[in-house]
Parts: sequence; C-alpha cells; structure tokens
Amino acid sequence: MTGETVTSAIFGRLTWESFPIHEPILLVTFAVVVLLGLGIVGAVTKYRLWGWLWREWLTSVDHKKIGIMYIVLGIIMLLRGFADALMMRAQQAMAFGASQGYLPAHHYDQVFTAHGTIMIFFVAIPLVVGLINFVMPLQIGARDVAFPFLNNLSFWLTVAGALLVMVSLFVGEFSRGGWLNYVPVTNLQNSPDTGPDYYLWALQIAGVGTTLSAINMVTTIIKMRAPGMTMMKMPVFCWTALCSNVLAIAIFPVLTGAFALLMLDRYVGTNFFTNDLGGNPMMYWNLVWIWGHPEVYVLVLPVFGIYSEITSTFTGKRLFGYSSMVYATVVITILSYLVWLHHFFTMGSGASVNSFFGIATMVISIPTGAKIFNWLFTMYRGRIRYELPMMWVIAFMLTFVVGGMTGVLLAVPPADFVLHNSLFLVAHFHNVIIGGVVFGLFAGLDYWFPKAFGFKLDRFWGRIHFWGWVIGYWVAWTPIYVVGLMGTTRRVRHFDDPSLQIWFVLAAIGALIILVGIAAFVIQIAVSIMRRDQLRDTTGDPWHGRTLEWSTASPPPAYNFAFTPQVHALDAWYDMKDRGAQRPVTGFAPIHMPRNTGAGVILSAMAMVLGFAMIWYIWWLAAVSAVALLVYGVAHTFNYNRDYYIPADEVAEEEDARSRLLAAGA
Amino acid sequence: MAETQPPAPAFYVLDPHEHHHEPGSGTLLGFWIYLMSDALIFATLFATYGVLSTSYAGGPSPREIFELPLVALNTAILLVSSITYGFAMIAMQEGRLGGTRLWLAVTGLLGMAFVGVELYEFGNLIAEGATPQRSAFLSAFFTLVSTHGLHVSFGILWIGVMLVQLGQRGLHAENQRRLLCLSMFWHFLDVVWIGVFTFVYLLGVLR
Amino acid sequence: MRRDEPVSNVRRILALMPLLLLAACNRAVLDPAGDVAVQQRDIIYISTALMLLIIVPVMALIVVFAWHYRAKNQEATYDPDFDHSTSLELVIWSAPLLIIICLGALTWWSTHLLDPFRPLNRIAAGKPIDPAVKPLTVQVVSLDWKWLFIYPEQGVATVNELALPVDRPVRFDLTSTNMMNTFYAPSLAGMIYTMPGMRSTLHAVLNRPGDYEGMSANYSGEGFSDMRFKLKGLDQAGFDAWVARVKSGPRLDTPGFLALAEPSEKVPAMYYSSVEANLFDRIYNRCVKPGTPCMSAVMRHDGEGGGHGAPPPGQKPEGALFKDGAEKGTGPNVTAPRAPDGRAPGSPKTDKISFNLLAAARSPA
Amino acid sequence: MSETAHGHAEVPHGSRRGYLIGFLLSVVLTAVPFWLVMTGVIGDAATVAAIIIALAVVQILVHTVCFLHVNSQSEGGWTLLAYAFAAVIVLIVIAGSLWIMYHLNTNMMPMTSMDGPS
Repeated sequence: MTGETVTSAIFGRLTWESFPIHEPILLVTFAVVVLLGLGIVGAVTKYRLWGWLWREWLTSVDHKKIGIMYIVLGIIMLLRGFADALMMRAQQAMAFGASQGYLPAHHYDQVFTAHGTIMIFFVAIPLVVGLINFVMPLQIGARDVAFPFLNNLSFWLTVAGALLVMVSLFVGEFSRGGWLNYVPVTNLQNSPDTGPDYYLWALQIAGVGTTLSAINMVTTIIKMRAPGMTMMKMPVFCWTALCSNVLAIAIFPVLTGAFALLMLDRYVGTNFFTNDLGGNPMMYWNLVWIWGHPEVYVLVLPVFGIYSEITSTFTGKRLFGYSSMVYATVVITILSYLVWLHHFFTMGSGASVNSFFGIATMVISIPTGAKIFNWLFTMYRGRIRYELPMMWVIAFMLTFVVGGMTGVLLAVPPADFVLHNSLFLVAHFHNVIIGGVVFGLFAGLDYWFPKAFGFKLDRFWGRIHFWGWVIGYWVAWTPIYVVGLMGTTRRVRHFDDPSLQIWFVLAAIGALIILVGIAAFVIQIAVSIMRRDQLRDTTGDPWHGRTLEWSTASPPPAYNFAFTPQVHALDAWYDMKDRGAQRPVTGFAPIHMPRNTGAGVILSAMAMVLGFAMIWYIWWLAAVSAVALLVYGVAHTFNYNRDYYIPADEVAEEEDARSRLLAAGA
Repeated sequence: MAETQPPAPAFYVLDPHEHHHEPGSGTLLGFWIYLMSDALIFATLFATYGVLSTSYAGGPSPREIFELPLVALNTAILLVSSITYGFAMIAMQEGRLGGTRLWLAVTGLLGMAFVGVELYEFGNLIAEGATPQRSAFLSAFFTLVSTHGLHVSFGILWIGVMLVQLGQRGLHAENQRRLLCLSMFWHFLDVVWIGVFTFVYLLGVLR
Repeated sequence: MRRDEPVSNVRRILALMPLLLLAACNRAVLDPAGDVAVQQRDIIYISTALMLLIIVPVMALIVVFAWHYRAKNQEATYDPDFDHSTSLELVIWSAPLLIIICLGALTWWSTHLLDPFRPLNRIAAGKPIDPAVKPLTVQVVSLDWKWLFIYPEQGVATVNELALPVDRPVRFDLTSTNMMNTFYAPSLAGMIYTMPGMRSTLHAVLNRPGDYEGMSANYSGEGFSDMRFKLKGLDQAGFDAWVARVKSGPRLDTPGFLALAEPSEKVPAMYYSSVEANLFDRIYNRCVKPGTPCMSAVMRHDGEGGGHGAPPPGQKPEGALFKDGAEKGTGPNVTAPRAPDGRAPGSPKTDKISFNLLAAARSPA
Repeated sequence: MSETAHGHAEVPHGSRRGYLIGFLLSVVLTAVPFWLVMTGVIGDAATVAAIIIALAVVQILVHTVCFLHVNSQSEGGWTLLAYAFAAVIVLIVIAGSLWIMYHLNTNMMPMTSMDGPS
C-alpha cells in the first residue's frame, strides 16, 4: 500500500501499463523512430556536428535559419500526419458490413484526432510561419525581425508542443475528441485518460509560441521596413503576412483561454463545460470556433500572398490590382472574425442568428473572388513561364474555386442542415486546405528554395511531386464529395452499407497517389542536394524576381543587406534593375546584429517537462519545472549582452566574394 | 517609362547612421501588441463569465457573497498604485534614480496589498462553501478575478526584478524601456479591473 | 483463384462508374423522402446553379489565359505594365457581389422558412397542412451509444427504430444524456444537435413509405460509428400495426432507463410497451436518478436569487489535483486490452488490440 | 516611416499634471458607481446598470488617454490603430458569444422552453 503511494507520488499515473506494448503498429513505429533517431544521433556524433548544430542552428536567432527550421519541422510532421491519413483511408476502405477493418475505435479515434491536430498546428502553421520568417524580413529590406530571441523561443515552443504530441504515440494515448478536442467527449468523466491532457498541453505550449511569433512579425513589418517602403509599396506577401499575423494575435488568445478553462475543468474540477452544475459545453464550441474559423484565414492569407508574388514574377508583369488586393486582404481579415457560428448552425441558435452568420460568411467570398480575378488578369497579357511554382498556381486556381463554391454552399444554413458533419464538409475543407494552403506552400518552397540554399530544386522530381498531389487530390476527394452527398457522415469507423465501399477504395487509391507525390518531394530534395552544382544559381535572382529578397546573395549573408535598400516603388527590385541601380561594393561599415542564445531551447525544454509532468500527474516535477521556468526566465532578463557587431572587414570579404561570383556569371 | 523618370535616385542607404534601427526600437510597440492579445484572453474570460453568470446551480448568488466595501477598498488601492507608478515614470523622465525606485517600491507594496485583500476575499468565500467547483458562476468568477490577480502578482515580481536591475545599472536605456513596458502593463491591469468591478461586482450585486 | 481477376475487377469497376454516379444521385440527400429535406435539396441546387454562373466562366478563363499567354506563344500580346483597369475592377467586385446579394436573399428567406423550430406549413409542395391533424410528437434521446424514441401519444418507446406515419407532420423534441450527438435522418430532414440539459426541436414530415437510415452525425466517442437507427415510413394502418407490435415489449421505468443509459454499442432495436410518466422531461432536466434536483427547479431557484445549497452529490468526478493516488489510474481507457468482464455491455467481440488485419482479411469484405 | 525612426515622439510619456487629472477623474468615475450601487439611491436597477456601464466606458477611456498615453501620434498612430482593432475584436468576442449563447438558451433551456410554445 505504502509502496504504491510512493510510486504514485514519484511517477504520478505513469505505470508500465502506459506503454503500448500490446499495440503492434505502435511497437513497429516506435522501433523505426528509435532506430532513425539513433542513426541521426550516431551520424551527428560521428561527424562531430553537435557543436556546429548547437551554435549555428539550435541557438540561432537568425530569422532565415529559424524559418528553415520551422519548415523542416513542418515537413517531418507532414509525414506523420499523412501516415495517419493513410491509416484512416485504409480503415474506411476495408470496414464494411461484417468486416470491422483493422483499427478498433479507441485507436481509430486517436488517429483522426491526431491527423487533424498535427496537420493544422504542426504542419500548416510551421510551414506558413517558416516561410514568413524566412521571406518577409528580406522583402522589407530588414536585417532581422524585431525580436530575434523571441523568434527563437517561439520556434522551440512549437517544437516542444510537437514533441509532446509525438510522445503520446508511445507513452499513454492521444486525445480521442476530434481535432478541436470537443467536450463533452473530453470532459474528465468521459475521458479520464491522458489523451485530452496531451492535446491541451501540446497545443497550449505551441500556441504561446505562435502568438509570440505573430506579435514579433507584426512589429517587424510595422517598424523595420526599409526607408521609402510605405505601406502601399510593400510586397503583397508582406501585406498578407501582416494581416495573417494580426489575425493570429486576435484569435490565439481565445483558444488559449478556452483550453485553459478546459484544463481547469479537468485539473481543478470547475464547471465551465460540464453537463451539470451550470456548465455549458456549447460555450467551448463557441470559443474554439471563434479561433477556428479565422485560423483558416491565418493559414490561407499568406499563401494568397505567395501566389501573388509567383504570378507576378512568372508572368513578367506587375500584379493586377495591387490596391484592390490589399483592400481585399484587409476586408477578409476583419470579416473572418464575424462568421464562426457557421460551424454550428445545427446547434439551434435560431433563424436570425443563423442567417446573419451565413450571409457574413458569403460576403467573404467577394474579396476572395476579387483575388482570383486579380491573379487571372495578372496572367492576361503576360508571358507565363511554366516553372514549378507557376504550375502550382494554375492547379491552385482551378482547385480552389471549387472549394470556394462548396464553402459558400455550406454557408447557406438550410443546405448546411443536410451537409454539416458529412463527408461533403470534410471534402470541402480538404479542398480548401490542400488546394489552397498546401499547394501554395509547395509553390513557395519551390520558389524560395534557391534563395535559401543557392540552388534550384530538381524539375523532374518536382513535376512528379506536382502531379502526384494534383491528381491524387482529385482522385481522393471527389469520391468523398459524392459519398457526402449520399448522406455519409464523418469520423465513422465502420459502415453498414457495402455499396459505398467502392468510393472509399477510390479515395484510398487517391491517397496512395498523393503518397507518390510526397515520396517524390523527398526524393526531389535529395536529388537536388546531390545535383546542387548543376542546379546552382550564382545571381541570387534565378526567376527574374521583383521584390527585394532577390537583390541579395543566395543564400543571403547573416546580415541580409550590406547596405539597407532605399525603396522608391512597388516591386522595388524590379524598379532597381529597371533603373540600373548599382550595388555598392565599397565603404562597408560594421553591422549591428543580435547574438545567438540557448535560452529559447532551455525554456522550451522546461515547458515541455512541465507539460509532461502535468499530463501524468507528477506534481513534484510539475512544480519544479514551473519554478525553474520562472527563475530561468527572470535570470535571462539580467543578460544585457545580447548583440554584437559584424566587423567591416568580414562584411567586405563576403560582399567581394559575391562581386566575383556575379562577375563570373555575367 | 524610364525616360519620364527623373535621374536615378539613391537605391541604397550608404550612411550607416542615416537609417539605423535602434536595437529594441520595436519593443514598446511589440509589448503594446502583446497587451492587446492579453486583452483578448480577458475578453474570453469576460464572455464566459457573461454566459455563465446566472448559472448558480442552486448555489450562492453574487448578491449573497460579494462584499462591496472590500471591493471598493481594493479598487482604491489599485487606483492609487497607478498614480504612484505615474510618479515613478515622471521621476525616471527627470533622471532621478532614487525617486524612481522609491515610487516603484510603493507601487509594489500597494500591489501586494491588493493581492492580499483578494486572497482574503477568496479565503472567506471558500470557507463559506462558495468554491470554484460549486457552480459554473463561481468557476467563471474565480477564474476571471484570479487571472487578473495573477497578472498583478506577475507585475509585482516584475517590479521586484526592476528594483534590482535599477540598483545594478541605474537608468540605463534598456532599463528605461523595460520600465515603460511595465508601466503599460500596470495601467492595462487597471483598465481590466474597471471591467471586473463594473461587470462582475457592481452588476452582480444589482442583479 | 483466377489470375485475371484483378483486371476484370478493374474493368467491372470502370464499367460501373457511370452507374455509380447515377446511384449517387438516388441517395438520401439528393433524393429525399421528406418535404423538408426536399426543400433543402432544392436550396443546394439553386445555390450551386447561382454560383456556377461565375465559377464556370472563371475556370474557363483560367485555362484560356494560362494557355494563350504561355511564354512560347510569341504572338500573344505582352504588356508588362498592365496592372490597373477601373472598369475591370468594377466587374471584379460587382459580379460576385450581385450573386452574393441573390444568395443572401435566398439564405435569409430559406433559413427562416426551414428553421427546425418552426412548425410546418405544408406537407408537400401544393399540399397545405390540415389544421385538424395534430403533429405527431416524438421525443428523441441520444444515449451512449444508441437512440431512444418515446411516443407520448401512443405511450410506447423504442430503441434504434423510428417509425413515422407518412404525410403526418412530426415534431421531434430532442435531448441527450451525456454526449453531444446529432440527430440525422438524411431522407427526412436536416440534422439537429442533441445536447445534455437542452431540448432542441425539429419539425419534419415523411412523404414516402419505405425503409431509411438515420444516425448520429456528431462524433460522440467509442461507440459512435454504430449509433444508427432504422427509419420506417409507414401508412396509417402500417403504423398502427407497428405500434401494436411495440406494445408487446416490457415497460420502460426509471431503473430500466438508468440501465439503458449505461454505455453500450451496436444495440439492436428494442420495444417498450409503456413509458414512465414525464421520463423525457426528467431526462433533459437531468434528474432521472432519484434524489437529483431537476434543472428547471434549480434554475427557478437561481432566478429568484439563488441561495446556499449543497451541491447534488456525485454528479461529476473531482479535479485531477484533488485525487488520491489510488484514483489516479489512466481511467477505463488504458492502452492494455480490457479484460473480458471489463468490456462495456453490448460491445462487439473485437479485441482492443489494433492491427487485427488477419481477422479483417478473414471476414468476407 | 522614416519620420518615426527618430525623435522622442515615440516614447509615451506623461506629465505630473496629466497623471493627476487622470487620477482625479478616475476617482470620481469609480466612486459614483460604487455609491450608486451601495446606497441604492436610484431604485431602478436597469437605470443604475446603464449609468455604471457608461461610467466604466468613460473611465476606460480616461485611463487609456491619461495613463496609457494612447494618442494618434505615438508610434505613428499604430498604437491607436492596434487599440481600436483590439477594442472591436473584444466587443465581437463578448457580444457575439452572449448573443449566440443567449439564443441557444432561450431556444432550449428547460426554464424558458416551458413558457414557450409547445
């Protein structure tokens, strides 16, 4: 008895039973992850790279490196999230009539929850934030973001959240409450397990990171623009990044609040979202959807910016309707905050409330439509070069308008009454998120990769990647639209009606085609690295770009610009090329830069330990890590030594090397 | 197009002093934006309180448990602390280190008094059985008010840290910036408290 | 096993494709049997048509421009500074605006007309309601994980089987015991959430006899996938016969209901000849268990200013921070396989172990 | 933006006079609602509620101007813009939630639905 008490005081509810030794899938996954991990650790040790990794990357406050790390995180988590998708597709293609498929409910429910959570929070957000991080400061002619250390901390907090989600695979279990962790399923009495706790702590930690990052980006855009770059001379991508981050600042606190209240319910026994004692589960839905709907725009707005930059570059034209593009973005930002109820029309708020939110939702399609027209008329009288990024733009435009149409359809309450929670809805948001966000992110990666690494991505594998995704998307999701119209609902593990099976088999085939696309993407990167000498770009401007990031070297030096550019027009770099601006090659001065720090890694590690301890009710560890977090955080403020100067010689050396490269290429 | 333009102007800022971003020139704005996001956390809590404020679940109602004299005392303490912080800022602008530290310390003490009174109130409520677990109304009440209280406590900790840092380095530019941020934080908590005493306490007792 | 079987399978699938698409149009949402669902289907058609007015030209233009202005086509006009045109901007903003105005009007009108709380004004197109016919009331309770239907007029109740007389308006009152579910019979009408402590309402009518399906459309935990019910459309005589058949079952009283409310999966249809008085009211007032105060009474008390009362005992677990070591277990959902006697009543015989691919492959797919 | 890169216009600072005016105003604006509620001079609760809400709004503005020094000049107007935006969003969150949840409750809560049509 006392032994048990001591064990539970030390380990909380963590016992041997918490490890899924009964789950073959998880055991195999675990073995693979451990082997891969050991392999990476072994390789880093063998080549003595730990010091380099720590100094150059993990502790880096350079926005470019942090951006790249965000993107690496996003790609790794994409593989995990996609594995979940394949498991679901396989289960739904198998489980008809007498066959139960291969996943029992408690596992299947975790899979769809993890899929949604990972894809939004740990794939889409890191990829979007990563691209903004890398590109935006370059585009506004800045040397770093406003708060370089905060940037590093935001990234590592996101990693800490992602790691907690991954740990839940092997220790305990993940939430089974759907991607927004719905109550009452996740109330304490219905889910006393670790699932919702993993979810809440992972997202709470990552969410703080996202909020801080958004504050950082907004401040950067407002304060750090190059002289002459008024708001209306700012590249469209920066405008969309600004609006997206403003929106993130406006919504993430609400999510943090909602999650905190659910945590209180689970840990302290309060009655916010309980069924009894006055609690109101619908309030949770209300709050998470106040976050949830604008979140779509947080993801898609920067991607609209990416499409704008690419369209303008590869048509060799100025963007059609720049100012209407800006107004459309601002209008979407504000309107997206007024529509959240359309996610629960069928709850019973009544006709007036429903029609208000329905019509508000439709109104968003007007500025969005204007954007589509603007891209269309940018192509008009252009000279379109079909490089990889431009191919994604065309695929996006054709795919996204369909998603937009089904979205407006779902905004009509009577239609939503039959389509809500159906697979039609699932097909709609995958249409928007894959056809909008994911295509755009890949376009962005293809577009800015040469800027980050100095060589282009391989075109052959890039095309396989492209066609795998585009064909795969349509094969996988058209059948889901169809079964949705047949009244099939979402999150179902097993179907009675065998006549539906064919559609799910088709969808599974589509998922396999997407798998080919993903494999081609990984191969594309590997092949490009191996063939980097052939793919090398020495000019820094491989696509004949129009914005400032193309004016500096590829990869850009740590300080981005030896001399801050002076902006006179929209498409500043195009204007500079057009008017024969000469890059100064003498007179370099020392450059003031922020210093790297390990504080971000350490603080995030402490936050992760705190989360883990709270999930497993290891109160002593939670207390220790919370205190450590506070003490270390305060101690960090006593470090006033946060910056240094890059000597003028070093700058001169780097810039001379670039001059030689440019001369050799000319 | 090129012909109609005047001769090419400068495309690069050659003088490094001409356009130099002070390190942390965005700090104040960034902190302000952080406060706006914090305001939204409070908005969430206010909205939750608004929705649940009549769900007593058969338990005590605001009229029975709120003691307005105590709230009035606490409001007075917080108001005075905001003017003392103002004096600290004026001392800082005038470059008086001693005055800054003195007024900061006074502000910190007032903050402690505020938190003390709040803890006393909570202790009484819990002793009466009006615990956060009793009803949704009480859950929302405790969460909203104690979130504000936690912010004040954090502000007190920050004041303590600033007193030490002022002692070490004086009115260093970095320290001045931090004091300005803390000033915004402290006055922001006042603004939130106006919402708390109006919507929670006064309207609660009126109901 | 014949070697060419996969090929012929593929061929068969390809040959079936057009048929399948046709079949898709003949299913539930697009071919409903109830007037409300028919009107909702029509709204889908009208809105889609309205939007296609702009979507189709846009998609065509995308393809045309993408092809015509490709870099290789040197004959196409190239105008790198063309970036503004007031008249085009006007079209860009006003064309979608006009469509949204039409759609918005349609939305306002149809949302109010098809509001689930609003009593019906017609049985079908051109068939106004007969004021003499009182709507049939059905009380719906979603339990974990099955549906309970109470017919106060007939005094009977069923589980997972809902029978409705054709062409008679029905008023559903819906609530839930624990989870949030969505009552969804695609052939009948749109869906509506069922929530604990809340009573939602849905008005509908079934116009065509036949056997249909209904389900929970909102994920509610472990047994959610099989939370389905049969919807039978019967003529008046058939309905009366069905009621008589239901009368053969046992009585549904408080202990019986509490036992039924325990979580169970894949529950077959059950009949109850009679139902304890006010059972539905007590369910949504959350006071079925003897000794628990009813929400309506509590709220009336609250409305009068509240007062110190002890909380009803044992309604929910304490927060994790206050639990003792012994209570801290990972709950009923530990990852280890559940012991056979620990299985939820009525749950299928599948093991908790994942990856029972062998079992899946053995069963006829 | 170069105009905001220099100068002291950025730093929000107040004068002793500004702080004192703000303090006096907020003392009055706090005392009046407490006095109204604690003494109950006005019998009608709705009137009192309206008055104290109005006073709270005024007091929030006083604090914003006198203590937080928000004006159209600081940070080139961005502080004011952020403040206005946040105010709008805070309003949407609170009013929207209350509106939605109020309708849900009137439609479906036990108390009210009993009085409603059945």
